[in-house]
Amino acid sequence: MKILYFAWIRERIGLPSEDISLSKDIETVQQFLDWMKTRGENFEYALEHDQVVRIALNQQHCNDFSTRLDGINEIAIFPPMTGG
Amino acid sequence: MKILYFAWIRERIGLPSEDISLSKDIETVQQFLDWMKTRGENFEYALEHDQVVRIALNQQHCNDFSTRLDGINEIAIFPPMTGG
Amino acid sequence: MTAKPVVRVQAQDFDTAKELEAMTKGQTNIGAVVSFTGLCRDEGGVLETLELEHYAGMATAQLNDIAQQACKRWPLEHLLVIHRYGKIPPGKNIVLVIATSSHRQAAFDGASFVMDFLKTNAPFWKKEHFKDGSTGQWVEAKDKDDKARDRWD
Amino acid sequence: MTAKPVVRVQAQDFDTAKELEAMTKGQTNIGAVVSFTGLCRDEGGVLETLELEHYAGMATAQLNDIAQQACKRWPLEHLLVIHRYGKIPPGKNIVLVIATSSHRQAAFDGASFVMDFLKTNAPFWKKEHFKDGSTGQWVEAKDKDDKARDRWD
Repeated sequence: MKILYFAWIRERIGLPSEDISLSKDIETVQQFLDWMKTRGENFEYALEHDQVVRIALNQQHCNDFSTRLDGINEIAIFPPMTGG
Repeated sequence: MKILYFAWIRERIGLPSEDISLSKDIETVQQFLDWMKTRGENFEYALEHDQVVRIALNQQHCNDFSTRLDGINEIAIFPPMTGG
Repeated sequence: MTAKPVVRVQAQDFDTAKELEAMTKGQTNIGAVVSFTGLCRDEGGVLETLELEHYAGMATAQLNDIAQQACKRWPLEHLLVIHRYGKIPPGKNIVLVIATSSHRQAAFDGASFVMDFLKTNAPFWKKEHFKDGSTGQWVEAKDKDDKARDRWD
Repeated sequence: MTAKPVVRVQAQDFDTAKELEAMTKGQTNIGAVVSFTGLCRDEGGVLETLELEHYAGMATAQLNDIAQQACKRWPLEHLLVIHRYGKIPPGKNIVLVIATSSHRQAAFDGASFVMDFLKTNAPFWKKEHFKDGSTGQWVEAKDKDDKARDRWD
């Protein structure tokens, strides 16, 4: 699984991206985020406020964190967007 | 009083403008229009449909035909505007 | 910030690109620029030219009035309104509105408001001359233009 | 008429005037052209540069998606969306939307819709770098941008 981080979430985690083999126990976006927060202080700090964490699966916005990860090979985590 | 006509009202009347001394009996816009319609077939034809006659007094739209003509020296008569 | 609007009523053509450039060049605190250009359509190829009659003194006064209302309602930095009169062939400019602001919605609303009021309140009348040489037809005012104006009440 | 939108995500600057000209030149059946240009503000003189981070693949896909939605909702002739990334100094362009249509309201609404969705849905993030050399601040998303988007539901 390719994981991408952007903006201050990227800065807090300290990495722009990772390639990770996810455990088969991680079936949904919520389970993925819960596991991410256990990976260290930087991850916990970056993801502490659920309401400002945005997720994209295969470059499509995902608003429902119960969505399953079947068929997904790219997950992006970022704060609310501020373009334009 | 300077009277100006525009668009198809001008064409129907056959004149772009006139200088007229109005009778003192003509005190309001409505009285002015009623008198205008008596001035001949061309005026009657031009002004036959009240709902499409627009009036400006001294270059300001007048939506209330009971408005008095005191202090007015320019009256314009035209159909609904179609600029832009 | 209350913009002092600029209004021009003219026979000659204008250049949207140049007007945009003049309005924004060297400025570093404009967040949003909205331009509206109204062009003469060929109506499927049958139109030879559009003739715009206008009531000269009142046209400028009305456009100034509309532009000033827009500047009171929204925080605009600049507001330009140009309206042409005379004979205009298909593909050529009729009207230009440019509004600049710190805020995108103010720029959109300011320009849109000016166009809606201009359509129903500015003393211009369009007559169509067709390629087959038939006598021009006066364009009829549309109810939807009144509605577009009234939504700002 | 369903326009095929054109979307560009690029580091280099664009020229609103040239893009407008390219879109309308030689056309004789466009009635209305609306352009929106978003520029970098100097925030009262304190801003050195605005840094725009983006999620490359998704940015293009999202802008295409938003532009296609606009083309489905309104009868647009053309729709162009350009969004820059990288470091942008005050007074320089960030984003451009141009919509053309036979109808003025469609052109206004199409461009405004694209901007509202782009603000909240396109994966770009702004970081401010100040002249005093202080570390950049990430710009916070605004509730009013969510509301601006939701009014189109």
